[in-house]
Amino acid sequence: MEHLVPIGLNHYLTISAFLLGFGLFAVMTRKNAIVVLMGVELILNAANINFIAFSKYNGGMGGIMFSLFVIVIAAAEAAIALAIVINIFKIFKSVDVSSIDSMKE
Amino acid sequence: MHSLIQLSIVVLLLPLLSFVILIFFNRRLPRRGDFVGVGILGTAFALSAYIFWTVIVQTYDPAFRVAWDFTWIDLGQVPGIGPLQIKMGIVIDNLTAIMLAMVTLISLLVHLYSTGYMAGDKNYGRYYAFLGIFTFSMLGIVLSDNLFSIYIFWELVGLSSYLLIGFFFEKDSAADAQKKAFLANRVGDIGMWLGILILYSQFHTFSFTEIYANLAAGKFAMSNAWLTAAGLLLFMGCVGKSAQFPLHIWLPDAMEGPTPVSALIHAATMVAAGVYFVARIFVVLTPDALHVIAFIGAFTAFMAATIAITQNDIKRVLAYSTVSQLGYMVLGLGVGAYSAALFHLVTHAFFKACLFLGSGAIIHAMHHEQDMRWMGGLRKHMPWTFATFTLATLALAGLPLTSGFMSKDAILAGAIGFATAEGGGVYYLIPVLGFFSAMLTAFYMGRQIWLVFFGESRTHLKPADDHHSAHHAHSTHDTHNDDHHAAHEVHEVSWNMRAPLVILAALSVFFVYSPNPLDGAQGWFMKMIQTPPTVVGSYQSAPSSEKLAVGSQQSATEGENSALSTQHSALSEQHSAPEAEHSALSTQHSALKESTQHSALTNERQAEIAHASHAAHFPAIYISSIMVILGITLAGIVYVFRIIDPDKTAEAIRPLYLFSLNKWYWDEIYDATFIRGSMLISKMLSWFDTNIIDGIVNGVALIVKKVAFANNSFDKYVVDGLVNFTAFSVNTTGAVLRKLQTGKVQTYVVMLLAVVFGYFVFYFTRLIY
Amino acid sequence: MLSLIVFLPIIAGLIILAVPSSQKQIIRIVSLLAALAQGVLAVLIWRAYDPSLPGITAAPGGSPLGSFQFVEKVPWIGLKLGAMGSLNIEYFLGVDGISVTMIILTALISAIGVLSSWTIQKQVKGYFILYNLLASAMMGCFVALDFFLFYVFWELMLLPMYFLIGIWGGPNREYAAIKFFLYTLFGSVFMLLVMIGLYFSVIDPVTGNHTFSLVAMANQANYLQDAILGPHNVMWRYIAFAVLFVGFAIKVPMFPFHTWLPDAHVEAPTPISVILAGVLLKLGTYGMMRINFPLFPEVFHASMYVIGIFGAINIIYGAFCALAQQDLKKMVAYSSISHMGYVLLGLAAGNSEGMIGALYQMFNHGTITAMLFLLVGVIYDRAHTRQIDKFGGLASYMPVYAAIVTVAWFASLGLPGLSGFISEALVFVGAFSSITTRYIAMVSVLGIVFGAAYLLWSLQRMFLGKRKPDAAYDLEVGADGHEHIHFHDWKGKIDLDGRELTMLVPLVVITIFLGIYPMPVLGMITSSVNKLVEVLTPLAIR
Amino acid sequence: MFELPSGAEIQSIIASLKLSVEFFIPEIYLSLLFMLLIVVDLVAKGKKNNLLSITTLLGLAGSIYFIFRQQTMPAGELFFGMYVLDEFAIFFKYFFVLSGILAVIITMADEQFESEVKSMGEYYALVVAMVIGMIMMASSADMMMIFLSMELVSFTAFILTGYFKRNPRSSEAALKYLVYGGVSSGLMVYGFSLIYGLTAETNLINISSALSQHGYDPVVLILATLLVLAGFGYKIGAVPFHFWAPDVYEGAPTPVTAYLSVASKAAGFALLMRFFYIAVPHGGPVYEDIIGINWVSLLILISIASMIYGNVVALWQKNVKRLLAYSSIAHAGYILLGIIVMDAFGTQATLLYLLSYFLMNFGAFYVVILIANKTGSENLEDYRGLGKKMPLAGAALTVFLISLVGLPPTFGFIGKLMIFSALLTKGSLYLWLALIGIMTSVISLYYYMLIPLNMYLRESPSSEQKNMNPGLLPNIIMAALMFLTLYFGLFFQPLADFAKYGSTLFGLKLP
Repeated sequence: MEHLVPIGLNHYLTISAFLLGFGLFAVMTRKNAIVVLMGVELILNAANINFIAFSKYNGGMGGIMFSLFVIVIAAAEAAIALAIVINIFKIFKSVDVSSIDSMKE
Repeated sequence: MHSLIQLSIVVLLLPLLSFVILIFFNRRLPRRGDFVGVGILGTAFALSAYIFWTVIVQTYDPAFRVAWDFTWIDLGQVPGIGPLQIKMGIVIDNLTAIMLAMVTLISLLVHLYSTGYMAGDKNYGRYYAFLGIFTFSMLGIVLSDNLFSIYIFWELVGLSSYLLIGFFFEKDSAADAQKKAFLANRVGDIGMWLGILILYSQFHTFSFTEIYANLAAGKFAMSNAWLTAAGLLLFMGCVGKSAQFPLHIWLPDAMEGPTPVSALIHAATMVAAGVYFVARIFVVLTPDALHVIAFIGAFTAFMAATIAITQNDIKRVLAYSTVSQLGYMVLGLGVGAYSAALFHLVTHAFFKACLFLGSGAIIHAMHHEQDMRWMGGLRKHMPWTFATFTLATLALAGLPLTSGFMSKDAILAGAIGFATAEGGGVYYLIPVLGFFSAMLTAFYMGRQIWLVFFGESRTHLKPADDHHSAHHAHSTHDTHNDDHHAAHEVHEVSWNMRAPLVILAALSVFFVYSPNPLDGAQGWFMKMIQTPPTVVGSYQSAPSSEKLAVGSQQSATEGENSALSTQHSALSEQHSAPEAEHSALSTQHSALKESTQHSALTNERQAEIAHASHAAHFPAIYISSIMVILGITLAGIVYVFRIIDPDKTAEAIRPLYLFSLNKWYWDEIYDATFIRGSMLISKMLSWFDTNIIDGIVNGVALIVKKVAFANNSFDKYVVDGLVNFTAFSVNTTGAVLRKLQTGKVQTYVVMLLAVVFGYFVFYFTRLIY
Repeated sequence: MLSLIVFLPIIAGLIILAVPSSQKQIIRIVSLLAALAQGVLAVLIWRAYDPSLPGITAAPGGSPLGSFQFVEKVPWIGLKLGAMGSLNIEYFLGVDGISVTMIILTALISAIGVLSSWTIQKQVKGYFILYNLLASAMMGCFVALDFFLFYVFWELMLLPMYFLIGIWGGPNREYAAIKFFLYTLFGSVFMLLVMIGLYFSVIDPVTGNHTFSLVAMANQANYLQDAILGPHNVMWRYIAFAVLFVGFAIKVPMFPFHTWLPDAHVEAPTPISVILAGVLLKLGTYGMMRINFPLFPEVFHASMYVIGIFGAINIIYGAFCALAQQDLKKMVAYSSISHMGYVLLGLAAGNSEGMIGALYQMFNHGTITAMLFLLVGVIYDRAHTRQIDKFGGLASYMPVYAAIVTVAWFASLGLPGLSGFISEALVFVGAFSSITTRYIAMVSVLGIVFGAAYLLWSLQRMFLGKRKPDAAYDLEVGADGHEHIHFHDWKGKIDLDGRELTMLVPLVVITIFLGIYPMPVLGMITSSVNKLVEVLTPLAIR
Repeated sequence: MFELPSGAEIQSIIASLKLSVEFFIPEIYLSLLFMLLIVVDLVAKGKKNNLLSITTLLGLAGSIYFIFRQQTMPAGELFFGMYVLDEFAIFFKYFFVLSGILAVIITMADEQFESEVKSMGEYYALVVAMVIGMIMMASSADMMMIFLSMELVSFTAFILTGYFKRNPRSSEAALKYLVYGGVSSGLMVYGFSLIYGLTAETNLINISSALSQHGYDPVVLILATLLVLAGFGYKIGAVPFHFWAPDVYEGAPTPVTAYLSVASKAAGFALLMRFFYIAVPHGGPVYEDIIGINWVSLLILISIASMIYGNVVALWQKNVKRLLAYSSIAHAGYILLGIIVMDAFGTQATLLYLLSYFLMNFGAFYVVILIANKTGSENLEDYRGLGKKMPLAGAALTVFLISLVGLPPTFGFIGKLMIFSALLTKGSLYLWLALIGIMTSVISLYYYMLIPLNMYLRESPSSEQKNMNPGLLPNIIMAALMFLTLYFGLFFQPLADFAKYGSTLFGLKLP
């Protein structure tokens, strides 16, 4: 197995960068509110990966702690978000984010 | 304070009192209070007569002069100048005394005359009030000892003339005339005002004596051109008031006023004030200025005479003759015939007042018929008027044994002398014009006499509608003679209108002024009024004499520092303590005498002119007499014996005839240039104001209105000038920016990222490079 | 004393606040009483004022208050600002020759304004509250000696004016009101920056702190050498001067910032026009004399020529525009643009004659223009039109009115014997005596002629001649056989009634008296203006 | 891989926790209040009586006492540098509690709630929660705390915005707020992670020292800081992070709008100052310019953009709430001007401006609510002729708007005066900024005056004479707010001193 490159910090960072990109992409392009919110979750998780990776390579527990809190927050956010989206669906009979633009300019 | 001063102050204030009383209470007083006016003027005349007596008859001294002044405005300790005051004051010398008596006398006579002429007018009381304020302001001019107060009273006579010309303000012609008169005078006044400013800016004083003393001492810092300019600008005031070319246009129209007013203001006194003022400032006039003045006077005399020939309105003829005679006076001053000019001023005042009042009597008798073509044969009906009118006419024409003869000849002699002294050439134009105008004067006055008094009455010849309209015209403002409209018989006027005529006619005879009917110079007047030594000798403008002048000036200044200092201390002390005035006056005189030493040049010139004019005395007499007789006979030939038919002649020389009849088209020219011009400019500017300034870009305002679809309608208003432009740009930027707010949350996110990324790239590049 | 005269109207306003809005008469009387009390105080100040003390600035050795009178100086705000030392604001009132005349003028005009507001029927309560607020603010501007305080009063004027024009104005009032507001605010906000800059550049010689005191600012010795507006910082000083000047020039109003004035006047109700022309315009030139020039003397000296040219433009441009107007009120508005030009010219002269003339012209223009606008209001009340061509021959039917109009008109065209003449004459004397503005003065003299032209022309068209066929009134032959005039839906007296006379006669008397004997006013201002001129003249020339 | 802490360490940890708790009383108190409110709600069965609101008021008022006791305590860090107690924090604690109280008051005045929702249930609890969150935002010294507190505020804000469940605008606002907030906070966290990667620290001060001691990769730091700024910018609603603001402000219940536009904006500024003064300093005598980037230029850009954009776009608004939303964006720009100065005076000016903004903005929204109660509309046209019908409201609103413009003698003028003074103390360096501020405030005059213009200069189309009197209590409150706005406009000494007191962070005085 010596030909395998050991996984280093940069790999983690690359992955998190990709996650961030995917997240933003989802937020920007998806019509479905649920998917948009998933995109947000992806962004948070990208941050999590960073934290954990950094705390592994730079030492210190701070990163891990941070990531735990981020996970919790993400959960809470998801809850609130779903409540709101459901309410939206009740009123607009759709969860198409791009169609909800009664207030503008 | 000298007793004469006190008296003169009383004289000055009495007419003002009459004005105040009459303007407020005339409706409460019996007869609208005309007796108040007459009584007060009587008193004023009595007092000024006394002043005249003391000054002229008792102290028979050409250099007589008393002055008094007080601080009117105190400007405190002015940085760079020190204590600075504006003083008001009174000066009495021979000229003042004579003018005082003349003005009050004529004013009194006019007051008296008006009791008959204006009786029953609905604004009778106001009329007397206006006469009062006029007399007040006129006396103010006469008594002033400084330029500032003269300017003040100058404007005030302008006002009173405005009020009196427009006395029948319901007539549009009168309203136009009064406006025209005031504006024309204003134009002259700003010139005069600038002249005053030039002198003030040098010496920070308005007082004649101080200015002259400083000038004599060569303290005038600006270039000599400025001094000439100052003289000419001051003369502009005279051009306006005395109706000299080019501002003569207002005087004929001023005849819209009541005839007695024309006699008082527009013949005898106010218009003469211009000449009086030039006499007062005579000593600051440089030779160049004097030349200009002489030419203007000569031209005015000639032009007005030519116009007078063809006028049909009896008052207009007299008006133009007034302009012409004023031209004579100005000419006289210009050529340096100082005393002659003033002499003519006085004599002219009397006989011209007589003429106007006479014409007033005629008009009154003819029920406000003013057109000479429809008169004639009045000799039989109104003998008194005829006699006095004729006498005055002779004086105006300048026949021997009359006052006008002496004064006019003195002027003409001066003109000849001037021409010779200046070395002939173009300068001979002045006497020539003078003599020619003398002939024209004789001609048009003869014409007037013949047309009005001789022959048969031509009332019936008048076209009916014209006739009627005439009646209508005055029936609007003179309700008083509606009763005897029907009766058309002409009768002599009542005593209160006759007496003034007689008195004035009597004052047009030679012996009042001089024992010798052929030479006014032997009379008391020309002895009392003598040419003052100029103070601008050291400011010769002729380059040849420049160095010499400067040299003399320097020597003078070096030599006389002590004298000047004493003089100044004297001056200041005089201002601080009026009672010390006599010493101060003496010092001032000494100052003037000193000035004569180093302004020898110009005084030599004056002497030369005087000598030459003395030599030219008898030639002048002969020529003018011939001219006058020529004129009268010509008039006789044309209008009595009908050897030449005037109408045919007019046809023969139609262009000339029209040119004269239409007053050389001056009104038309001015109307086309100045009046229309300024109206045009004002229209343009106000358009500019509303459309350009007030909305720097009109198009912008338009666009904004278009852009402001979402805005409420009031938005388009907030569009104005600079604000306008801002509003526009702001609005449009707003219109663009608000589009960013699409309402779609995802675009928000996109923009957020775009911004972050863009800024990142920006810094990234900055870091790399 | 000064605080009282400043805050009396506001107190009156608070009282009115308590009065139920149905009690119109009480409201009017309350504000009238306040105005009269203000007048009494003004007279007391005038009597007690010592004309020998110059004021303007503090003498180097002398008291920090300078020779100001009725001084009230109370520390107001004192903040610690970390490294920046402290922010000290004082409640600092005082009077010198420049302000005392303006105080009298303000009291007079606001009293007359109240009288002239008597006919206002719409929302009387609100009207008088705003009116009193305005009166207080104006008075405050004239007595404030602390820049901050001055600025507060200055801005305080805008809002009441906005509403007074906007609510009680003519048909086009919204436009005029917001135009006035934006223009003047635009001018004053930049003043704020200059004010702050000055604060950080000036040191109070006594306390050693920064200060807003205009007295300290007027003394160049108190400036920090290289502060933002210190003497070394020439460029910024020029910019600051320009900014201040524009701010004040908009109030004056100076060409080309004048376009708000005609609109504001045409739309505003008569009393507000009176206040606007009588007092507010003076604030601009007062600000120049109090703040703009003495704080930047060298810049002023460098820019006299420009100011003079603008003055000349105002004079002639205003006169020409007035000549073209059909609306009488607009004509008067342009005439006041023209007359304020004289003030600018006199200030530009930079010498005592000119400045005294300018200040005196401010006073006279206040009284005369107030008269003009009142007279315009009189005829507008009756005929509901101001078109000059809609009249004619009025002199026959309204003799008293015509007489007073004649006096006012001639006063406005500067006839000797009436106050306007002396001030204009002094202005010209000064402007001509100073080499800088000599030629400008020679041009400006034309203004005299055109001034006479438009005034006499309007006089003729409205009052002389006979009734025009399309006139705004009818003629009917009365019982006594004379013709009488009859305005549509006007029940009141045809000629001036008592109230109008009580407003006009005092002004006429003042105009005539001050035209004959100006010293009562001039005596108070000369020493101050001479001091000001001394301050303005650079040491090199001094 | 990490060895567990020994017993002794745990002992010491517990001891220091105990110690810290003493400095944590207000937060604890408010948390208890939060729970209490939920309980009360359960007890009251969501009946529409004022029990809840009164309780909230009293509770919040009570918290002031505890905050006041903290003023005497020494400034210092709690919970291992997670949390900090300093004058700056105390200032904002007062600020947020007071804004919470005002929010409750104007909620009580708003009649729209009665029509929109059955029960006020958790509303007040959420308000209190938001107060807690903002207080913690203002006093957190660690990126983790920052994130947590910010999310706490955001979530409560989401819910409050969407509180009118059946109202589409409200819900839409909630959704937009949610998505936008989620993304930007996510980006912020990502930025935090990068900073953590650079420094291996989460505490701001340690970050600062770490950055200055061992170097760093500027590119990464720039990216990180930009991402963080996205989070903060979203809170303060400054251009270009403002896009959520207009929609949310328009859609949310008016009291919530007022609350967000004042309180959460202020919280954002508190964070901004902490982060940019301490973590990534820009320079100045104490904090050397440790990185080659001038953060101030970044902030300057944002503030100019906010001033211009907010004021210019506000010109076009027909809806008063939306108009005020844009004006609040503009005001974010003005406040940033104060932060840019980055010295004691600048901070003091910023805090003072926040105070003035607090007063006048709440006042304005309060009047808007009262008018909406009567007219049922927030459109400009419907304000026509109101000046006569509701004199006091008209006068008060005019005063608040004038104060927002920044004209004397109002508090808003003092705020602007201080800000501009602070700018000018830097000589002519920031003069042009001040100029832009002045210009934009002239522009703002126009749209602010649109409201009095409609109220006074225009006649109302409908002449029906229904009673427009908002009632005694609201009138009193309105009058009080108006009076304060004017009073502090003339006598701002105490507040300015208070702002001065609050301008010290971490106990170390700014130059």
